[in-house]
Amino acid sequence: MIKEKVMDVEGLCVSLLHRQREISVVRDVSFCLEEGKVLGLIGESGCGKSITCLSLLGLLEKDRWKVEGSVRLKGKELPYLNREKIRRLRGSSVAMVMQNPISSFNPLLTVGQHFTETIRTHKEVTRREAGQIAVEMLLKLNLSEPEKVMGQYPFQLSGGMLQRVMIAIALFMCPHVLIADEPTTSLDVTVQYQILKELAELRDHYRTAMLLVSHDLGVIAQMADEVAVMYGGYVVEQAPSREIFCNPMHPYTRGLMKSRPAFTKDRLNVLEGYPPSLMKRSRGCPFYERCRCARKDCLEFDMKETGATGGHSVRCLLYAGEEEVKMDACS
Amino acid sequence: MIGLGFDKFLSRFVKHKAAVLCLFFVLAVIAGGIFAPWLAPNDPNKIELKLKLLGPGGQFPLGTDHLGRCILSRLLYGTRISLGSAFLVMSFSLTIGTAVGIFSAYRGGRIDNLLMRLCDIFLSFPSLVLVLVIIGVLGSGMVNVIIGMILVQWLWYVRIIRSLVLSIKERTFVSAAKVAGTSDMKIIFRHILPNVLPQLIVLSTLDLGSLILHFSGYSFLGFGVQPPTPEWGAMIEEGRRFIRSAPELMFYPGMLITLIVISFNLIGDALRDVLDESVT
Amino acid sequence: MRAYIIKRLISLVPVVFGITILTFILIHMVPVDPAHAYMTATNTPPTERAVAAVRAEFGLDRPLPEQYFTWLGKALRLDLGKSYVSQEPVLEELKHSFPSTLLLTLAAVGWLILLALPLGFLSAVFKDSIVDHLSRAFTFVAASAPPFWLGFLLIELFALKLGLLPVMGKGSWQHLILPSLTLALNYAASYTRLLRSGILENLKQPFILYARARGLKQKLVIGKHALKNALLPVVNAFGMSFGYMLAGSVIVENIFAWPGLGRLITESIFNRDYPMIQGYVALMAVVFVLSNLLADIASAIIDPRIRIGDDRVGV
Amino acid sequence: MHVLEMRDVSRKYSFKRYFWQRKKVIEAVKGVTLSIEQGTCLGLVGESGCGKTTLGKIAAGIEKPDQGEILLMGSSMLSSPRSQRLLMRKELQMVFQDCTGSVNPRHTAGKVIGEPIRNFLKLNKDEEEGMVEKLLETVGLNKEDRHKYPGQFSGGQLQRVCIARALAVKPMLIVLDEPLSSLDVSVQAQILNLLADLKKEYGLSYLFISHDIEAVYYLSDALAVMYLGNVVEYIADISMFEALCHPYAEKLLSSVLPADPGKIKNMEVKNDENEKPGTGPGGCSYARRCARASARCLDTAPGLKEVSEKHYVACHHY
Repeated sequence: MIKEKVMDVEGLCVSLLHRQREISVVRDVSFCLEEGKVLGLIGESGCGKSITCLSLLGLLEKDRWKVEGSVRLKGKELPYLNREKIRRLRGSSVAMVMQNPISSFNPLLTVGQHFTETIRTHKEVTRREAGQIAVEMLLKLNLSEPEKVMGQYPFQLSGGMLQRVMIAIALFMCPHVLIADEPTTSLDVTVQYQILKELAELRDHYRTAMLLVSHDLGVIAQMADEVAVMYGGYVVEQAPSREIFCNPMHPYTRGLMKSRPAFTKDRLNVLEGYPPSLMKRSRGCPFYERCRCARKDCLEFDMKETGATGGHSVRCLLYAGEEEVKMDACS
Repeated sequence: MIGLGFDKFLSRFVKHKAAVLCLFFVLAVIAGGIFAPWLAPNDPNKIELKLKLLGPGGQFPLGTDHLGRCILSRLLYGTRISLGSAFLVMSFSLTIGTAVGIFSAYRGGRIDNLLMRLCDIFLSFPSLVLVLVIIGVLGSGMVNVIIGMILVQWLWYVRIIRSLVLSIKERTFVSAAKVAGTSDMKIIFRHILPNVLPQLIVLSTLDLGSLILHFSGYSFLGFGVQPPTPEWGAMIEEGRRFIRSAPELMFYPGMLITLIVISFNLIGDALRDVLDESVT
Repeated sequence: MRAYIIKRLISLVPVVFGITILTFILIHMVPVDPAHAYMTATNTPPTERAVAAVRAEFGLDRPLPEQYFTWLGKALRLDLGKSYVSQEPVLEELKHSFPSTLLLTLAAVGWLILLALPLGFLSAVFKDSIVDHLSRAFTFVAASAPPFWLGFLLIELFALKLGLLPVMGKGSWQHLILPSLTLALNYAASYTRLLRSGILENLKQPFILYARARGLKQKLVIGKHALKNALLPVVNAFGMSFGYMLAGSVIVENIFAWPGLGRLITESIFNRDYPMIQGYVALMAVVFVLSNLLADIASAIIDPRIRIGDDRVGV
Repeated sequence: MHVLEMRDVSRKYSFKRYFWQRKKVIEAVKGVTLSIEQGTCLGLVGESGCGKTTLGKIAAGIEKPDQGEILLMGSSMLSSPRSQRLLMRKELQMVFQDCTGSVNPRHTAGKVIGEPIRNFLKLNKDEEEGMVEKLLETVGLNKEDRHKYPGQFSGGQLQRVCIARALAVKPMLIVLDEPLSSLDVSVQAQILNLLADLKKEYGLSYLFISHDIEAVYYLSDALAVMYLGNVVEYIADISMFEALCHPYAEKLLSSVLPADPGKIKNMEVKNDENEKPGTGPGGCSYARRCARASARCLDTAPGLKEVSEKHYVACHHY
């Protein structure tokens, strides 16, 4: 049976209004999140992945950001212009888990207060009932003594513990979509695996669609069913997880896969140059300076999708032409 | 040394229109004070009872006070004392405070602790009372007020500079300099001072405003300047009895103080924005 | 919490002693001999014999530390000696005029809360709107104008021109309005700025973004999360400002002829009335230390990290 | 010949945020003995709070240990006379974690790199300039970058400036304290390659501190695993990597997620949290999280024992 499309993003463009200049940060991004499936979003700093998450939740202030394109949740267009309507959806239909749990909690309030105030915003319940809901939810994250944790302040808990509370807060309303912006980056390696495991189990249980953002290929390989690679604001390549890891097409994806020292001693095949900064947006393909098989007309390339064979789409001139693609030229 | 060319500093400062306006105003007042003997139409202390409480115009551009003295000339000469004393107090306290603050913060240990206890005692105590006590002990008069204010103010600078230095001392490039073999003294002058200076400039500009207010407060109470020397705070005090008949006697000095202090605050805020940007 | 308060009290005792010792030394550093000051105050002829008699009576001939400890011993038993000028015990004089200064300062605190909290909050919430520009103009003028000059302006406007309020002196509550407003204006300006920049700074923090991501109402995000964090520096600064306001009343009392400590201390300074100065300073030190303690307790209530201390130590 | 030897080094932090709170004592480093061979790289792996950064600072001579001895080329860093200590300072340089913070924002790149040169080598102005330009090129930047301010560099470029500064006086040992963790994946690979080339070219020795095992494996010749202040396992030759047997080292290894959807991990995980540093009881610090913890583990702390040639483990089970 075909998976029902939960969230459908078409042609999302976000630009920063900075000193009368419009700097485009996210450019023509389209993807869809299916129920019970995880879309992994890979990208380095300045590629616009966090801004994409914030724009989906409507958290970008109107006077500093311009957001275009259509985002449909269960077929209905998300009312980004109506502040009150979109606020009510946040936390209930579309939930988010942040990157650094320690700085995402208000140091002056207890963890329990954070949880109950969210519950009472979305549900008409008394304070005591909200407390019970919170404790049940925390038990699902197999936290040993939820009551004790609820009474503690954020600075008394470790990063891993706080991240579990964040997941509980995100999932207690059984949201359609869960957006996780680098959930385990600030945690230790040993804790990372536990958090990902619990996140996967709970997500399965609640059938939520998930957008997982990360710069760590290992995390994406472990969790994602579908993968999208972002660079310079564009989704340069998108394919099912197994497909993209076995035969990456875009030169950037290939370079990224090789630049990870996975227990080898031989010299790394390195991507020269640095990720483009947000402020300097050049014409044509943003990967032009760093790409080994860049050609003159790459600068005029309007970044349309080129080779789209069987769910594996890529935006690169290499695959626009008919002639056979010389793989080794840029590996 | 500040890591920002002077021209870049100017080009950014000009963007703050209000601050530039205030800067010219402050410079004009300072110039008025310095060149008072040439600029002032009359002798500020010459008493002409016949000409008392004249309106503005003619020989007395701003009119005369209750003793027939020209208000404008008194305001110009008053600049020397009011502004001069504020600058004096600020510069003394700044230099002593910076020297002591930097070394005690950088050295740390017992001296630093002792100094902090001293700061706690002095600063947790209203400076106004302490200055009053010092004036009470040494007797009123401008010099004693200045001494009193310096005694209190330098500790305020020590505490501020100490916290600034501590925040920079923790930063990695100070340990990097140690690894690179730089001696403590060189670290202080080459790494810590240039990074402390911008905030220091902002703080001392804002502090000037409050010093002027304090100083005029003391002379209003009659502790600072003894009549007949012209001083803004004292002029307000003298004008208070004629509030009904000649309100402008009080109005001019009060307004001048307010404008000067507003200017210093605006310039301070603008400096803060400009100097912060320089690092990013 | 109790243990915290007791320890905090113990830590403040040395500060009070420090201040009183400091004043004692300052007074005795004076070129003028206290005996002469007494003589001039009570305008008795300063003959050789009379001076010696006075010195003996006040125990001025004994070494300085001993004098301090005798003063301290008596002070602890609330006997602050006699004022040179009025021959009344210093304590009575203080007891007589301290309540009205305290009343004035508390009224000023009332003004402070009435002006600074709403103005600071609104100018932060409606940033760069009319409210913001107006409040910024008000804060600039109020922070920069000399308090005594403002006092006269207020008298001119409200008392003389509109005749709404009495010009000076102490009487019914109307008498209290103008002096307390004058005393509070300067502080209201700086607290408005402090609260405004506090809220704006906190609105940039990640926990505000997370609060919004959880779908909390804007009212809750700013009113509870941002405001509570922004109040911390305000409460801390208030501990110091209360003492400064108490001292600042000297000027305001002078303008409005308000019978408080201010006038008492100015006269005693002119007449070099040392026991009175020493008593005044001791009283101010105690009040100052108490207001600091209250501010610390309030910030400990707001901020659990002060109360409980950082368990998770980042190595 | 050992470049650097650390014998039974330990360091405590007594921490009191407000004077009325109980004094907390954190034992950051507990009795660590390690040595680095000439021209080799010792990898130091561990999670946050295990004391590896503190050990790095002690090795680089920025912090003094409470106990223990540090020998650079055989002579003690702490007790030798001042003049000799200055010479030793030259032989020991460091690259820090947050590259933007470890460079004075108000100095140009040229001045930053030139600082150690001015302190140790007496060169005149243009000799120094020439050297700085050569250094910039060896780390992959161009000569004109000399006049740029740190604000004009990207993260990767700044880290190259820091490496050039560390390299300037040709030290015997460079302590690398998490040089990669604030950089992007592609830039990390470039820096790893650069460090490997410099090691071969100048015969440098490194103390490479990181939480990323794969990067440590790539660059190091020997490996030490740290947990809560002490070294739990040490292998003198990185090729014996598979032989890592300490329970914590195994857990660390198994937590690394391979970039291959084929090898998705499905491990049974006990919900345990890494305790707060310095709170462990007398026994083995890993006892409370260890699946194989026995009574003996809980009361006596195991010392580092030689399990096989060039392989030491601190665990009662071996």
